[in-house]
Amino acid sequence: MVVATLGKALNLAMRDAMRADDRVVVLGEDVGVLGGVFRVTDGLTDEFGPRRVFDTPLAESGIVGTAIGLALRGFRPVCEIQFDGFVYPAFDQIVSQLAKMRARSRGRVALPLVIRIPAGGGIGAVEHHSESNEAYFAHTAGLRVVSCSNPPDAYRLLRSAIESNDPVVFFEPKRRYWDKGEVDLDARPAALDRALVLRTGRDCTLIAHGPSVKVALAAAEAAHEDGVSVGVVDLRSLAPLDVDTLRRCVAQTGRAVVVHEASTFLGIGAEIAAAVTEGCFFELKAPVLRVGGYNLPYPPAKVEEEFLPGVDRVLAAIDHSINFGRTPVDV
Amino acid sequence: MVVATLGKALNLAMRDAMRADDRVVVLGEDVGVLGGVFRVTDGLTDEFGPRRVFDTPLAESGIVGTAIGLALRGFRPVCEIQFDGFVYPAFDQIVSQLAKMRARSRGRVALPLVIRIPAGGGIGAVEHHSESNEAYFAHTAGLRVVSCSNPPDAYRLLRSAIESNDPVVFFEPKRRYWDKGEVDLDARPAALDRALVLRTGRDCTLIAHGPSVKVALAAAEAAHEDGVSVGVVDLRSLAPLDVDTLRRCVAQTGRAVVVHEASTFLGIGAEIAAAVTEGCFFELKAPVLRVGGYNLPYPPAKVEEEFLPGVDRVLAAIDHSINFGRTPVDV
Amino acid sequence: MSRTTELLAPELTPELTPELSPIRFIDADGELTPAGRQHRFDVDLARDLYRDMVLARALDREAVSLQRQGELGLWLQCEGQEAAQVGSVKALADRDHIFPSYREHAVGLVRGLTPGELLAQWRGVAHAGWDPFEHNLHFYSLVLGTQALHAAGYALGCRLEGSDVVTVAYFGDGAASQGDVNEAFNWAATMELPLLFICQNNQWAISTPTSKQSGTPLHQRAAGFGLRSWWVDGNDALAMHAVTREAVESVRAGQGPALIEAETYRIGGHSTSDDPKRYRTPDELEAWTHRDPIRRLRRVLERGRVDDAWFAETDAAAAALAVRTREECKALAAPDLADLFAEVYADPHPVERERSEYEAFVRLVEGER
Amino acid sequence: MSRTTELLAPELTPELTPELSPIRFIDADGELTPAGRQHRFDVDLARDLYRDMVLARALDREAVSLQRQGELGLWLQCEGQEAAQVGSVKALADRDHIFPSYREHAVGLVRGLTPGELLAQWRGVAHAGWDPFEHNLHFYSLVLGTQALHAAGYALGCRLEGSDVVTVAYFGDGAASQGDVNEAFNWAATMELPLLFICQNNQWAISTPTSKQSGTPLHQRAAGFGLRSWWVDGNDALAMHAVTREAVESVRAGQGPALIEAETYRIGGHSTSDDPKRYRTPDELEAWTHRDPIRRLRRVLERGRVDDAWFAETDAAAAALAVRTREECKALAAPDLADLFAEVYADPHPVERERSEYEAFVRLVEGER
Ligand SMILES: Cc1ncc(C[n+]2csc(CCOP(=O)(O)OP(=O)(O)O)c2C)c(N)n1
Ligand SMILES: Cc1ncc(C[n+]2csc(CCOP(=O)(O)OP(=O)(O)O)c2C)c(N)n1
Ligand SMILES: [Mg+2]
Ligand SMILES: [Mg+2]
Repeated sequence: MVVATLGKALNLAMRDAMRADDRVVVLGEDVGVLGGVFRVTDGLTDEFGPRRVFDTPLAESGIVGTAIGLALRGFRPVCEIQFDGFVYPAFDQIVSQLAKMRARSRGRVALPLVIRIPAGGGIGAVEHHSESNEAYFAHTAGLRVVSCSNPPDAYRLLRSAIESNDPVVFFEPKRRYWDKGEVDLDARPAALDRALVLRTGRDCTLIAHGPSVKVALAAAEAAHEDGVSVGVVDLRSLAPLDVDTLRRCVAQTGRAVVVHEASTFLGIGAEIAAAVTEGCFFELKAPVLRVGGYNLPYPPAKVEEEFLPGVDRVLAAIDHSINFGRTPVDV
Repeated sequence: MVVATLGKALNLAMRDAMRADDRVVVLGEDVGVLGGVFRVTDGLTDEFGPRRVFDTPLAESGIVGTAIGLALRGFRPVCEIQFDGFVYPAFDQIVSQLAKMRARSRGRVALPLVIRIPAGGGIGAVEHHSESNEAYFAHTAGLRVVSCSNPPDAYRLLRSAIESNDPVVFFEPKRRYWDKGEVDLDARPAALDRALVLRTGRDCTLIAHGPSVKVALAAAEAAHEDGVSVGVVDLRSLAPLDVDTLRRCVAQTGRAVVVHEASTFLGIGAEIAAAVTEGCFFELKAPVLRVGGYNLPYPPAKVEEEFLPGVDRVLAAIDHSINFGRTPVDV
Repeated sequence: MSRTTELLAPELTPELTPELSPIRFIDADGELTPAGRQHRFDVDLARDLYRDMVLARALDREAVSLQRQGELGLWLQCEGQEAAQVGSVKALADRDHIFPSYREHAVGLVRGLTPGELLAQWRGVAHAGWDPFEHNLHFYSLVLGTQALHAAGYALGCRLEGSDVVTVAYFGDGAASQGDVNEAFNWAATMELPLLFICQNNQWAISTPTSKQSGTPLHQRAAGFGLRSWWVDGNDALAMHAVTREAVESVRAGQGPALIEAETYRIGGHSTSDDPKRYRTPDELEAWTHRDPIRRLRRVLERGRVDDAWFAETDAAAAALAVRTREECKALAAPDLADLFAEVYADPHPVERERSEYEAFVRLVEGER
Repeated sequence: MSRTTELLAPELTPELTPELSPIRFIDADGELTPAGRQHRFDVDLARDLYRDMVLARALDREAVSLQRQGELGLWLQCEGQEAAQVGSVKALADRDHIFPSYREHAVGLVRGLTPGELLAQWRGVAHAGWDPFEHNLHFYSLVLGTQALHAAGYALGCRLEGSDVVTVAYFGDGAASQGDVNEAFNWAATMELPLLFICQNNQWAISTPTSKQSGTPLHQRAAGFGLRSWWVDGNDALAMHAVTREAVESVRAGQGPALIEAETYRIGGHSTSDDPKRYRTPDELEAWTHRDPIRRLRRVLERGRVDDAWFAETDAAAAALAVRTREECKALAAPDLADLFAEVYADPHPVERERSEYEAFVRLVEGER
């Protein structure tokens, strides 16, 4: 047990994975001496040297494309994409090559490769540094998409992602990097396809991932004080979705609100709403509601707080769900 | 009125748009002398010359990136991406630049640019030539996404897309290129955000786009023969979605099945299911069901017919919807 | 500005190789050039090269007729490029790992692929026909240029291991315009990777001529990136082999990454769906047909007193391969979609549940019939 | 192979400019070099260049302190690169259209941007601070290298129109590794676009030195693509100006696209969030501080008998700009999110309905307070 920030927990996960398996290598822009712009790879060069932790030329397609080649040679590369908004140059390598290689080979070839992406908003950054682009990857068959929300889970999920024989796109909630928590370095690896019920409730179920989990928990607490019992599920895996757990929880409450920072239109909440409704049609007392970023490009930092789903918007949605069909509240 | 194939209708739309506005230029791989691998740009070089219709180096990021520059200079570029599976190298230019430029400029800069993509399967092609990747673009704020299903509509929608001052990703159902129909060259431009009700029904509403519209119509016809009255809506615009029309139709039938070739997980059907359920919660007699490609990378051609949503699978889904909650049919 | 023009003339102008012509050992009439004579002529090697080229052409032509007869969905011919492919691949060590594009059928044949493995994806029964590790030959990459970066990563892996394997990436004149290929050039040069790039410049990217594809010959661009670059007559199997041997061994010796630009020509259409008459002249085709790599090498062999019996035997082997190609093609059966659900992920994944849904649906439909 | 080595030596090896050094007019001590003397020395031009560099530095330093005081979210300093920027932009015609990267504050200042326009996006009140058509200066592009292709397209548009506008793209040594930049090189060379690339090689891409970024100097790579390439001391305003003038006019004259590689240095951190001590030595910083572009040009002016009064006046103007920068910065107010809904699409779009939802929600929350 160590107390660590989420960023440090990820750092420890890479350190321990590299100690456990010398085929694990870390590459990306400025991941070496600098330790990454968020210092998540800090110290890895000192311990493992420049042959296992290296700075690359400034080219994301190159990072993922060469990582695929490294994986074909038997390595287990962990790539860092410096910011969410800079993963798109690698999109072709991710969607056409990384995701499809195993199916293309009819199971002959495995690509154990992790792409770490510091994602989401809330840190007052300039354009392209606050994107929540998980849906693009979750829609892509062949990839696993993971999103961590707290230090102990970040450690376990990244360890599991690196141990997985499938390619994993691993989202890190950059505005939670500095959140502290107790991390159990001996915890057994987390399943990569299981959601976690963080709080049970009777009246409504909040479903969130990554940076929005904290918001959901705060909203549940606030609702509790108003006498409304709200559960919270941390998705952790965005692809595949743990539909069984989601349906089980929603079947109990009859109401669900999905919370994420990405725009709601075709955001992960759309799939959750569709899948949960299919499984809980008769139990639902209101449609699954979605609270997310508005359907705009991410706005300038000074208005991001209004743009991002906050506790008030989540509470309003819970309200809307509970009163659905009665008073016409517009959210 | 002329009788033309869908491919020819698109060709006429570009011809007429270029006649109407000399800022319209066509660029892409092999769009010049060859007329494109599907001959959709056939003859344009003869009429408009190599300065307005030109072959580019083999680089999709280059095609979209330079088209953005052309649009900034006041041109109205129409780019051809040779096949759906080859648009990904341009993804960064499309998502980070094309989609965001107007919002970035707070409305000062318009990018009237069309990206034509021959998409979908069913032609027995090799890998990467049968993708249905509309969801990636539909999830991206700042883009309009259009999908045409028949010759007259193809003509009107492409004319409208070229006339729009917004960037439009225009999907062409490649396996329908050879379908014939009556094309009215004087028809007024189609609205880019309206779905079209092709058939009204009492028992269930089929919602489809592009190549799947024909499948939906055939299924509706077959159901009709079994005494089931099924309506069909052609989405035409995938972003934005014409939610009003969809909700109106589904409110009448109480049942909906969405059909598309893309994998269902986070496919456009997920958003439709979520949005329609939100608007028709009390009218729905069954959850909105989705029939699409399985959640696999597109399979080898010899099994694509099993992979693609066909009439039988749509009929089974209609059945499932009508009997929902009664007999447990598994689809 | 005149006063200063001279002073401020650009350091560098594109004219890097003014009037040079590609390295050539056999001239158009099948005579050895001075360079060819200077280079030890090895008749056994020449025979091997000739034989593999003839076999490759037989397979290629049979595949075309199989496509015409509906046995293949598509075929991309390599006719005319046999010297560029056979000459280069035979100069590599078996352990050298190759990342081809999608037209390297002769490379695959030399590396021991069966006709069935080569045809599978073109028949639509698979996306990739062979095991990439069995022959140190990766699958074809249909998304142009992507394999150049895979090769860079593989080469990096070899270097990290201290292995002496050289990684080889094949690509075309069109693919060279993709960002990925240029990123790979830069990574190779910057990291000094044990990587050899082989570009078959067959003059066309579908209907787009190299004049619309690049501003300079690729070997010049590559040198600018820091790759040692060779320019070779790609229709000359002896020159291709000698230069590739030289290049690959220098890479193995740690002299850094290299590139070979092979000037060749695609005699057929881009694919069986293409009609090259729409964009190129009969004269051009005619001119290149004269430089046919097989005919040129045959002349050399004839002068080298290889007898007719040997040629006859070679043609017989080619005819036999054609027959075998047809048989193996027809034997290629479609997979069962149901099996694919378990082949997308290595670790357990709920998509496998869709398999039972699919199978239930199949039973349902068959039940109705 | 030995017999053949000579024969088969690569046509081209990376050593294109063996021992050349960049074009330089002012040496480290502020003496004019032979080249500098040979080139007509224009004291008025030198004064203008000096003044703009001093103004740019004043704005840059004020922005840093504004960031330290929480008035800006982030700032990317251009200190040390003033000569590369001012020297080049002042050699362009006003109608020449510029696509900058994100550190070209001196370029923006010369093109007439107000401090407020320059600071807006760094304060977080906008993504782009100015109208790109007003000053023929596109916004900053934060996604590295993307602007190189926009510039290629814009240049193509100018050529299609028969306009004599030259398009100029600025980018850094790191961005040069992106596929987009290399694709732009190739498009420019292949289509002979009226396009001038200016790379400020400031030796670092955040913590990554050029040695890990490219295998050869960029001006060599660019020449390989077919761009006429110049290599200049980017801390020498006179040389930057003369070379850029030469290059841009030759492009305008139809001699084809060109590239200038300016050797310079980022004196500050990559950004106000960066700690350069983690990756570079004090000695290196020290050495480059000696080549400070402002000090070097000042020496030349002093020798050119520019009097103290003029320098004092210039410093006063700089101080005034700093004050104005602070004022305009603080006056920059956040937009209303509600207004953004109508600015995403040119044609009517349902997202505008979300505006009312948003406003309803704001009222709801405010109502509760
Ligand atoms: C990224 C990408 N864009 C477009 C295509 C479509 N396409 C297939 S082959 C081809 C031409 C390739 O030319 P070249 O690289 O010279 O190889 P060749 O066919 O001449 O062997 C094109 C444009 C593709 N396969 N991949
Ligand atoms: C596509 C992309 N990848 C990564 C980044 C993150 N990033 C911002 S600046 C920078 C270094 C750029 O170096 P260089 O091009 O030399 O410009 P300089 O900062 O030195 O002016 C990086 C990696 C980015 N902005 N865009
Ligand atoms: Mg070619
Ligand atoms: Mg730099």
